[in-house]
Amino acid sequence: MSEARTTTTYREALREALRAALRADERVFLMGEDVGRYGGSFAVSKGLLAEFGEERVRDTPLSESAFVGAGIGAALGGLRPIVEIMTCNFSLLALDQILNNAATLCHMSGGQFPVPLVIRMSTGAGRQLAAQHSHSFEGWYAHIPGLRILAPATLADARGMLGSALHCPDPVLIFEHIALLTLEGELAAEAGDVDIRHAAVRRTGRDITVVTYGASLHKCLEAASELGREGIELEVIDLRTLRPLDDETIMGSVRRTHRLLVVDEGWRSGSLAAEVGMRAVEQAFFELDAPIARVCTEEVPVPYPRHLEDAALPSVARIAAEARRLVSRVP
Amino acid sequence: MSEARTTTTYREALREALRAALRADERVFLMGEDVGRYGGSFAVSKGLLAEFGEERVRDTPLSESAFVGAGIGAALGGLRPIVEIMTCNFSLLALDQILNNAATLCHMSGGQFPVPLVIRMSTGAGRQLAAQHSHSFEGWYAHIPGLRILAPATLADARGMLGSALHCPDPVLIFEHIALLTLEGELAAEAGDVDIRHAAVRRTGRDITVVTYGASLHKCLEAASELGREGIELEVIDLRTLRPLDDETIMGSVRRTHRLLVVDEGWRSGSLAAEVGMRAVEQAFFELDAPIARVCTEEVPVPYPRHLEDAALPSVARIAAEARRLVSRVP
Amino acid sequence: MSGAGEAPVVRERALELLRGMLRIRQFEDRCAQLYGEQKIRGFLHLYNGQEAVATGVMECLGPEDSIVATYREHGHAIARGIPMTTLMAEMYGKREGVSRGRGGSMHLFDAATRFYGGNAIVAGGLPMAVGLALANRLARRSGIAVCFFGEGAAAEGEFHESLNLAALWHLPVLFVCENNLYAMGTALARSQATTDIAVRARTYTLEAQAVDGMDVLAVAAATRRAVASLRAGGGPVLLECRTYRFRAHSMFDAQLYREREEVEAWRERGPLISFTRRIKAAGLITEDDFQRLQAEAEAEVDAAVVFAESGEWEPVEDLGRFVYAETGA
Amino acid sequence: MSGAGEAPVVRERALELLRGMLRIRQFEDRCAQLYGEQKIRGFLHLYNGQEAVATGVMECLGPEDSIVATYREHGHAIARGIPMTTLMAEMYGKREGVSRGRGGSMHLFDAATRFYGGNAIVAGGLPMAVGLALANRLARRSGIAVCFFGEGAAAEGEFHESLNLAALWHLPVLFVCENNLYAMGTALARSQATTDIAVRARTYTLEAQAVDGMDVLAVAAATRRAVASLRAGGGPVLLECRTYRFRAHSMFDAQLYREREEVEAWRERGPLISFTRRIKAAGLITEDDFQRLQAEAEAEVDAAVVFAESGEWEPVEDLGRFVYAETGA
Ligand SMILES: Cc1ncc(C[n+]2csc(CCOP(=O)(O)OP(=O)(O)O)c2C)c(N)n1
Ligand SMILES: Cc1ncc(C[n+]2csc(CCOP(=O)(O)OP(=O)(O)O)c2C)c(N)n1
Ligand SMILES: [Mg+2]
Ligand SMILES: [Mg+2]
Repeated sequence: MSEARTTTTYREALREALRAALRADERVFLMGEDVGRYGGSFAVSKGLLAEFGEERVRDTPLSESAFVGAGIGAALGGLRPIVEIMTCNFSLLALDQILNNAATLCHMSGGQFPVPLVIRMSTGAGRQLAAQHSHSFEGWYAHIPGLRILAPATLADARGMLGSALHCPDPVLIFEHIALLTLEGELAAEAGDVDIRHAAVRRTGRDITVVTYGASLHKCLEAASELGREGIELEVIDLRTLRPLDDETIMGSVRRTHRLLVVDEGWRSGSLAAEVGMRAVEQAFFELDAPIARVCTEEVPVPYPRHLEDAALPSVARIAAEARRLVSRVP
Repeated sequence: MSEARTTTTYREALREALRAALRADERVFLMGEDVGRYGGSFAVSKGLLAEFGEERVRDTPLSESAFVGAGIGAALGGLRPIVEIMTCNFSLLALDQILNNAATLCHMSGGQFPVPLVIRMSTGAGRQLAAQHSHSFEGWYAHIPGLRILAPATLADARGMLGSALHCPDPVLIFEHIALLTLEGELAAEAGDVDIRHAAVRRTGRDITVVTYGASLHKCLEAASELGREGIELEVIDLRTLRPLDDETIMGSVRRTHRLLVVDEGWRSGSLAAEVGMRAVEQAFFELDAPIARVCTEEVPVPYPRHLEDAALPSVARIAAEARRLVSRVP
Repeated sequence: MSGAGEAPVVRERALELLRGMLRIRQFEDRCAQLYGEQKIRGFLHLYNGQEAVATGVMECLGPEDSIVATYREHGHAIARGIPMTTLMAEMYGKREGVSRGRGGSMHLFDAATRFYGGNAIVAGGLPMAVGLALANRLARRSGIAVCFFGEGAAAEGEFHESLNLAALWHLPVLFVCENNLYAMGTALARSQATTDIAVRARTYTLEAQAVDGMDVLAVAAATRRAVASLRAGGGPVLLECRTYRFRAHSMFDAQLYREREEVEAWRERGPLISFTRRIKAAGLITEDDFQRLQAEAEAEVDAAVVFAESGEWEPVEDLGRFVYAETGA
Repeated sequence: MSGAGEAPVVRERALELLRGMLRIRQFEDRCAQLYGEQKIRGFLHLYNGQEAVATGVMECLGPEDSIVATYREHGHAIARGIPMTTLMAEMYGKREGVSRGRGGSMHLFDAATRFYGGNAIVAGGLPMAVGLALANRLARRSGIAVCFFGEGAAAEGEFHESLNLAALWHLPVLFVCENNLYAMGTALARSQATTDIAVRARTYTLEAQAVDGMDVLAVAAATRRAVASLRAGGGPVLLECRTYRFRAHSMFDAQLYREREEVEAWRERGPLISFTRRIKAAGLITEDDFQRLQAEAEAEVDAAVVFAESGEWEPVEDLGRFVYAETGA
């Protein structure tokens, strides 16, 4: 059965997901700073105000805590809010609401009050936006029980994760990477909800398991191509869901390759990479032929100039170098 | 040279540290909710208002973001503020100030604006305060470059870390564990500043390195006594400073014991324990005779009833069990 | 007895309001005692002195309305009609408790009565209430959202953000500020540059009014007007109920920050004393009535304690339940 | 020409103010051009249209005063006296930049002039300004803290908390709200229930005043009064400067949210046009003077670009410097 496919971008896929969600369910509405008249700070929600009106595409004041909390209340009240926090950099202002309310209410109320809320935010560096606008907090948020954390890295996930999140009774945070907005490719015309419980093997390989997600996926795939030409085969796993982690897919791969490299855009200490590595130690220690390695962001507030920003972030070169180092170590 | 010693408590040691700091340096002042008239929510600052007056012991409104930010400004303005956030549970409301300003200004300004600010907060569970009042965020904060994170577990550190923090030009967060406030013991009458760059080996042992900090230290020491009677010798390391980590002390011990157990009160996924474990993998993989293990808080918002709270937190029994499991695994 | 536009105070209503306040008082006094016996643990914030607020407000609400409260919410939960049995079981941390024991004193939740907690982060409930009101508006339901909080909360950024949002969107939220003059040990005048909360609320274009929070009839009258306006599509309303807490902030409070005489003076004006005096004087109830209500409330609390005592502990194996919703995904 | 109690507008002052605004305008226009050439990257928020605010306020400050600004702070930095050379080098990300290149357009810092940034989190600078003022107070120094922010920031909780704290503690802070009517694409009336920022500020017991932010003399006059009051120990003051930004919010803005005619109408009232017209009419300066100032400013910007172009990149090995202070520990 051949599928109709269209050429699209990550940004358009995100927009299409919003449009489809608003069409499919009356309870769904979108709110956030500049999602309406401005069309979204990254033009993701452009056109939606005209199509769905002000009730369902709501511009909010600069009040992150209040409108995220209002999203929680609206979810408790039976709606299916999609709250956009313009970028994850500003989400700290709403963190109390996210952690102490959204993530906690269901358990604390003995199961009475699940919070079916979706919060979308952009994440990541790479556009020279400097220290306060270049954070990657998704791995950090993955520490919080009660949340589900998604990080679409592909067009299909950009298109599909929102719908799946809306069908989930728990609070779901979706981190959309700013460096991927212009990613172009083909997407099935019928694309829709995706499985948000499993990681995806984006490239198979026998030598090293590389676990990553988001924009780093593309860097890892590039490194994999490069190493492929040298005869080193990387298996690249896109976590997709950062909480809860899909240990099975990761460990299955590690048991085959016996080597693990984790790549993420968070600061190194306390990164999600540390968690993935630690789980591999706990679950597959005796399968490992080499120390687990990680490539993360350097432990600095991300600086403005291109050359320093590049040096701070995971790069294809650093990933490839780590991978080479890993295979060169004998058990 | 024999030292005069006095019997004291962790709470009194904290208070004495505040008193000494206020006496030693005119630029030092304390501000926070209820630090003055009320005497501090945990009676730590009791009596200080009477001794130092309202200028230097300042009750603040319930405005965590503003008074933490004001602390940053006051530090930039040449003072040495000690800001008390009543408990770490409320610190999320000030996290933007802590992360985007306090931790970032020095780097972002090219070194022009270090922020010599000390923020104290209580942390931890164990008093049945339920989900919103039982967080242990210190390990999570240790993810943030630019901060120094301290966790006093002993009387000497409760007494000494504040002064050392005030002598440091960087923002320092001190996490005081509520379960330790009544800890009693002897302290040198002359006790004062302590080294805040190194971890401390609190008990030596040849079989397993146990890395921990804060209230968990005492649980680990208890487990160590218990296992000592079974002939299993734990070496217990008190991290003391959670950022930056003292890798040398940790790895030095791991290279001797070849086994590592990490115990912390944060939620397991993304815990500081994962970071410590991952570093051991990176730096001492071939020295390890068994998988690294960790005992952390279960991944639930900490529930109110005693039995469930106990089940959620690291316990002597769980620590001992993990330690036994570790030595029973042969390389 | 009757205020302008207000429900008349006939004998039945007088008894009902008195009963409401007595039940809260008895429950709270028993909680204090049980805390001493270590049956109740953790933080415990009692409502003594403020009974007129919860009782007066709740009288005017319907089942379609949503409630958000704070850690000092026993009174609100009782007034809302949640059975004392399951409330007391929650104080004990038993699985029969309203929150299955997981919440305790600060986190009472009850879906049946739309009681959304029980929030222990000061001002943390205000945005939620705005959202509950938004849901009602978007779903074209008549319910309003009622949010209780202390005057200390008015210093928090979320107070400002929530009032602005509710006013901007013209949402059916009733903000009930229980101004008991202290936030822990900090007197209002020592923490807020403007101490008139109602005046401040008006600058957000909210309707706002200060009410004698010791007078259950005054609270009810103001609430009834507010609710009518909210149901008719009016914008948010704030009631500042001027009241006082008779006991310590929580059970760990030496009360160094206020004089005994001040407490005594307020006790004299207490909601129970003053209302009882008034309805007796009006010939609506007798001392016998009072004694009977008191005895009934006591019996109800006794029964609640028995219920709680005989409750069970949630099995430890179930610790991880409800972190995520159990209703499919 | 002279307002009540205000410095007289003599030729020297007129030239100085005009020069100040022209320098900013020229700098900004060049930045826009350099952004097009990809010499400047990241986010770039230009100050065109608002020049009278920074220029008028800074005229009244001394070296002892501290400044906190936002991501739209080129104008403030220039008016504060930071050399254009090091500012432009910062735009390029060169190590000769004021922040050693690490900050870029949104994060200009300069210890020498007490310029504390450059904050890209909306309202994030307000608490810091309160703290800087507190430091001055506690250290018994005469300096005040001046905090610039947009009207959009007034919706944030930190606005509320900071105004309350400054008022409660009676601190020498001058809050300068540059009300340019839009926060990105959101008009003030669409985001705040009360659009009169000065009125709102007064409810915190601050002195507050709305000023024509297009009129540099009006801004300076109001600032001078405020500064005098602050130095004399008065409580905090808020100036709401009503202004307009002529360009897009940042370089990524299609401006779908406002009409071209609205922009044109405001341009007609622009701070440069109107002030030039006025001082020419008063015979204080001639067209030749204007041309000369313009040429000087252009030359200064040219030189700044040359400086920036010839600057160096911070070595990659130094990436990790300054995360912690280098001055011992
Ligand atoms: C954000 C936050 N900060 C601090 C606290 C600690 N705390 C609990 S109650 C309280 C006082 C609140 O006073 P108020 O709002 O007047 O309510 P009341 O207790 O008088 O009912 C404080 C400071 C908290 N729970 N949350
Ligand atoms: C806390 C926070 N939320 C959102 C943003 C994104 N943002 C940057 S500028 C801006 C508009 C601010 O408007 P205003 O305060 O009026 O200042 P102006 O840009 O008009 O000078 C927004 C929403 C941010 N930087 N910080
Ligand atoms: Mg109060
Ligand atoms: Mg604006």
